[in-house]
Amino acid sequence: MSQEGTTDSDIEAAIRENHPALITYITAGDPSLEETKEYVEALDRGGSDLIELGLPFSEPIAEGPTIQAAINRALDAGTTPEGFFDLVDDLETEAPLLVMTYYNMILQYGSSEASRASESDAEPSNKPDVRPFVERGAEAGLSGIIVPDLPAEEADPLREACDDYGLDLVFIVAPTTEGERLDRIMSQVSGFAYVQARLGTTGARADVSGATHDSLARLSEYDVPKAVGFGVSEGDHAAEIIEAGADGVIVGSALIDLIASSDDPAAALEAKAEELKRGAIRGADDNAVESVGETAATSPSER
Amino acid sequence: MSQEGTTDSDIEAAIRENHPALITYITAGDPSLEETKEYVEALDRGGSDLIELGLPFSEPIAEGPTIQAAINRALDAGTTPEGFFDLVDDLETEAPLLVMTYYNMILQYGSSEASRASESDAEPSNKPDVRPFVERGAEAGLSGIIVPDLPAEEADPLREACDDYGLDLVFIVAPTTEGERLDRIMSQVSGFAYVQARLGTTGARADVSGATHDSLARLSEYDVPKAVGFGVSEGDHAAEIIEAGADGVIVGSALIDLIASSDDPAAALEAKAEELKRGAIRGADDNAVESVGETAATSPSER
Amino acid sequence: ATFGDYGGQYVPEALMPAVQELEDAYERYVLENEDGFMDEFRERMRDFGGRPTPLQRADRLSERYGREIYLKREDLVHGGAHKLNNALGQVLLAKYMGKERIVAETGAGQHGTATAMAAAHLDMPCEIYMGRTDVNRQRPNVYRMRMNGAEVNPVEAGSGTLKEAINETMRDWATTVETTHYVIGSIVGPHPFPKLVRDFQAVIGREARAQIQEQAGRLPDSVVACAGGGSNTMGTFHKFVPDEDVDLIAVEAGGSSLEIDAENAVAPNSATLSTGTDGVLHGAMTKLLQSEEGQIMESHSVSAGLDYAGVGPELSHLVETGRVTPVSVGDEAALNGFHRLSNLEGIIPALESSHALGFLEEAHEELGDLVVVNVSGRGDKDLETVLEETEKRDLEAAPDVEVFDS
Amino acid sequence: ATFGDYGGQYVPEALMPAVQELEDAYERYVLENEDGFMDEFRERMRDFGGRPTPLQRADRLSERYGREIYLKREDLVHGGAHKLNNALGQVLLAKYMGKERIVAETGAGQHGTATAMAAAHLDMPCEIYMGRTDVNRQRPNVYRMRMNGAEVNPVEAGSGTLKEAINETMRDWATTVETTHYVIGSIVGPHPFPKLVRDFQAVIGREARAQIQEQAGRLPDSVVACAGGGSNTMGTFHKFVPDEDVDLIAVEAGGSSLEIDAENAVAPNSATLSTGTDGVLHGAMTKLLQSEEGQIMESHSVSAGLDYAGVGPELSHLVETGRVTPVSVGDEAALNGFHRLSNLEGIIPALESSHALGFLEEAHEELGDLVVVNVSGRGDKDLETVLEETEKRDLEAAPDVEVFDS
Repeated sequence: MSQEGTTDSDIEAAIRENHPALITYITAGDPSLEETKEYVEALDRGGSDLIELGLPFSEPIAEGPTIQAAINRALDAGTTPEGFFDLVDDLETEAPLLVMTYYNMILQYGSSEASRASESDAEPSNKPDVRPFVERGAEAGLSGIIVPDLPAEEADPLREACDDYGLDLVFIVAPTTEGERLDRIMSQVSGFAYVQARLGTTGARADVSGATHDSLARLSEYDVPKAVGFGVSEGDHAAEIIEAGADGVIVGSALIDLIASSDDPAAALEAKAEELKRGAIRGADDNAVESVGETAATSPSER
Repeated sequence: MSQEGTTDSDIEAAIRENHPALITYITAGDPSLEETKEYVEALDRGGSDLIELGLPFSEPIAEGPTIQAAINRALDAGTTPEGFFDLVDDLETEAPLLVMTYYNMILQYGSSEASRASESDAEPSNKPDVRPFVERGAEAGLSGIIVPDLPAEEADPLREACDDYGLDLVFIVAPTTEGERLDRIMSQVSGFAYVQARLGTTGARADVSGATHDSLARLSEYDVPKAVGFGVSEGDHAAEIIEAGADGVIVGSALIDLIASSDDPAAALEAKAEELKRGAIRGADDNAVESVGETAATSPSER
Repeated sequence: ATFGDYGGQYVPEALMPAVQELEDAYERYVLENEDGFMDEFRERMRDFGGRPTPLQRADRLSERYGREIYLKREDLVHGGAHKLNNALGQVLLAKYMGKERIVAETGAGQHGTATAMAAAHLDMPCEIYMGRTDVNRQRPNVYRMRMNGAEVNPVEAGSGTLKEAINETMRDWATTVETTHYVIGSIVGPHPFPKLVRDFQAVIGREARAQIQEQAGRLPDSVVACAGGGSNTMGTFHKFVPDEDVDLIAVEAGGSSLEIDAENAVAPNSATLSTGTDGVLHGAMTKLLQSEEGQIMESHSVSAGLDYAGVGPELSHLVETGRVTPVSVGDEAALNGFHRLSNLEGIIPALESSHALGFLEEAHEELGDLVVVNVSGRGDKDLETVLEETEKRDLEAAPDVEVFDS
Repeated sequence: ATFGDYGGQYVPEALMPAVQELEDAYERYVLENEDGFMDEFRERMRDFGGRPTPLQRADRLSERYGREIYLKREDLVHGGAHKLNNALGQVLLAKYMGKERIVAETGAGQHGTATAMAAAHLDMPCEIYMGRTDVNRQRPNVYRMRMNGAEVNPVEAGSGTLKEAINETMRDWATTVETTHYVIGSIVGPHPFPKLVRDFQAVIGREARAQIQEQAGRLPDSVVACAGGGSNTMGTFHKFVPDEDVDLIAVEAGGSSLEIDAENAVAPNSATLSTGTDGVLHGAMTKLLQSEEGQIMESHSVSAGLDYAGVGPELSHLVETGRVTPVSVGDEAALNGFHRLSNLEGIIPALESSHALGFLEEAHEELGDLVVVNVSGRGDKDLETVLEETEKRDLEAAPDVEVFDS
């Protein structure tokens, strides 16, 4: 549910209108910003309903080995925030774009210009500020921001800036998020709730965790779009997750793996997006069938 | 002066009768007991008035590197106390023989036989005893014993045994021996006082230390034969020492060096003994001349 | 935030409940001594840890510098450094909290060995994350941890040093948070870690403050401690902060230069308080060595224990407010400090502590008449490094060590 | 002699005046506290040395052995072992006596490093004799001595180990006796050294006796300490000797076997009290590992600090009179003891001390309900040896240490 009961944001609309939604993630600059442009377009063609672009940070504490490696490749390739925004400027995708990055990247953006600008002042402020980043993101056409190391408790400055520039600030809901904190976070979510499928870090897994089902059950009472990430790698996972009540699935590491290993990453990404979207739709259909009754639903394992 | 005003011991007689005396030392068993026999006979021929034979001990704390090495060679060659005594049994030298060894060697000799013998007793004594060593030494024809790690304060048991078997127990007088202790030691000396020429360990030196002159001056009041060792290596040293008032010189490391380095050690030892004896005599003559008046004495440096 | 503009809880959502649970435990057990927690902690630090440590007048340094120099001897704590004060406190706290497992990061291995010792002592399973580079260059510390029964997990990512080890420990914790406590090694990380670690380390200054009053009859004019993450620093300073006439001086690692290599995002120093800018790393807003874009730099110091691109948020705050004076001395001055204390006082200090001693030599004239210096740890662990680094230089205070067969 | 049949002053004549001068100084300064000598000694041991050391209840060993086990933590003394108690005492005494220079022998380097530290602390020139073999295999200790400003003189004679180092130090002393004090490293040597060293080390037992009474409410049933030369042993036992109900157990190094290789004059152990015979070595009548002819044997132990063919004459006397019980445990039991304490209690003990711990495992059922064990030193110095020796064996208590890149 969007803030203040106003109309849906781009992101919320994309999820509701394309339900069940496929949200794809890749790291900008892996292996170069030019290639990232191709890959994003491929993911868009493949049926992504939202695309998360990672802005690489040197200390990605929430990521597993796959995305860590992607981030290192991107940094080695010289990816900077300015280059990232230039890429976003260039992109014309059907799917709305979000940036996923760590809080320090947001804080530092433009701070050296700011402090340089303030050198003329008597009291130059060297305090970092989140607004230049949000402003530039909005200008480039981003629809939202996800910050894995920014819990709701510390998010006021960024949320205010996002509100001012019309960007959604997506919060993560973990298996350990419960009770009052869950209420508070769900009341502050904009765009969608990023449901962390399991404890730990990002990375492709071979199965869907029991924690996912528990979380979705716990979240069912909140009328907020819920997308599940952390470990989703196959169409069958997507089906199972959607069937369990999610509004969307988020896939990242599985796509990074394709970039790193494919001869034609763009084609592979497009095909993978299609597989995942089909899986999601199958899950939604099963869900619909099941809600009618236990009939001849195709279980993922029979596919 | 011998004990109790009785007649002179072999050793004291040898010094007084052959004044100035040459006392030579080699380590028994370096490099073999057979060769030691030859070398002792050579030293005897060369004019030694007393011969010290070292019975090797593994921890020769009073020795410098030269005699340490000789001891190691002797031990490596398997030299044992029994072998040592067998050698002494065989030797027929004009010069009386002394054994120089460390106290533990004296303590242990025969102690295992003793304890074996006492096994029949109700209370077997496993305390070491000095008497078997002294008894065997006397039987083999030794005239005296020198023990570098046995100060007068600890010497009662050995002195009693030596008295009983008619052996002299030679004490060392060091540059640090003064006052009451010096009196006490000089009153207990039998055979001669071994005057340590300088602080430190045995070993050939290039000069005669000032400490030698000081010690001889300090000792002049005692009517006991005085022989100077530690560092004496040349005829000129011998001359200087005798001239300074000693009754004899003791030479060891310089002889060990010859054994280790000569093609014909026996000949070299004999020649060296002759050189040293000549030096000693020259010193005695100078002394006699000087005591008459400062006439045309040949100073060692003009030789 | 927790300390003026600094501190906070910038952690992944999954960790927030654990961080809040820790906040609660901190308040109950540490601040309120519930169940006698602090009593048990202090008793174990006495019997197992060897506290109190002495405050020793350094006779020859006092003479050399023309003022009274006292050394707080944290090198005598079990394990060889102040690190155990914190490690034992946290492992014990984890036990009181009902946790079943301990994880910790380590750089050079000092915090890892202290944590492994504490975990063995308290019978807690323990895993230590350590960068691959550090594992391979700090073998004795790896062995010590293994002998204390800890698992040691080499971290292959990045440059394989402390920063990566912290990242990886956070990842482990994010996975196992329900049963596991993360024993962080300095006054860094999200609230309440900086306060928790400070309170465990504050015993240094509490003892030193009482000891100097007993031995010298008054409070010191200056208190000097080295600063990397800053746990020995805040531990030494904390009880002196209200004593406004006592100068508090944090000596950072100047490395080979204070100039930054912007192109390669490398700082040839670890002088975060002196040269850093504000940002968020490892859970807290603090001063950082970072590029203009916000990437964390590789820091450098001859002392592995100071080699960190961040610093405790409380120190950032105290520097910002002027209560703590940040200074820095370079590798060479630290090496000379190492040799000087070894040679003049018979105490081989850690290379970390040697920075404080290097500062004494350079700037004693700026200090008051009565100075307390924290010797945060012993230097046996640094012998190889010191030999290597000494060989490269012509150090005035270094002895010749060549007595070996070639 | 000094102790029943044992002790005495079997030294070269040149040393007798120095030995008697030392006797006089011992009586005046140590026994009568002339010029406040003992006060200064105790104060420096507190501030520089870190005394008192704790007596710690070992929770998991107590559980394992079904009796109360307390550890006297001499591993926490500055330098890492009890050795400083003696070294600082003697260097300070030399200063009071007006000596200008210190010499000392060292085997593995523990006494040498302690003496070098004490000499640096008290500003006394210091030379350490160390066998060539030991110099080459104990490099870190050589570096520590050099860093403390001591000269290290390698001794090339013989097998290049402790025995030769003592011989050579005695030779130096015999040369320089007028200005030099020989800081002997254990309760060996001519009178008054065994008493002097014992009295400096007796602080161990004095503290432990008071601590156990405070902590456990009574005297212990058994006191256990390892014995090489015996300084930590007598230091621990001395104050308990009059307590006739307290069993005193000296644990010697059983090495690989108690059988002697008579042919090669090698004892594959250092169990002098258990298997030695009476003789004179290094200035005193005592028990020795020697051949029937009286040649001193090469001893052996995995612990370099116990590897000595002699033992303090006072211990020989106390064993002879039945007051002290000599036992021995072999290399393997000691290694297991090392690993067990590291793993269960978070204390890495010296290999010397590990013998006492190995004995606990083997024979705890023969001990009383309340046991004090002296942990004479820390084991960091032994890591390399332990790794090497552990690799050769299949030890039940050893961890796997393989976490390195191959």
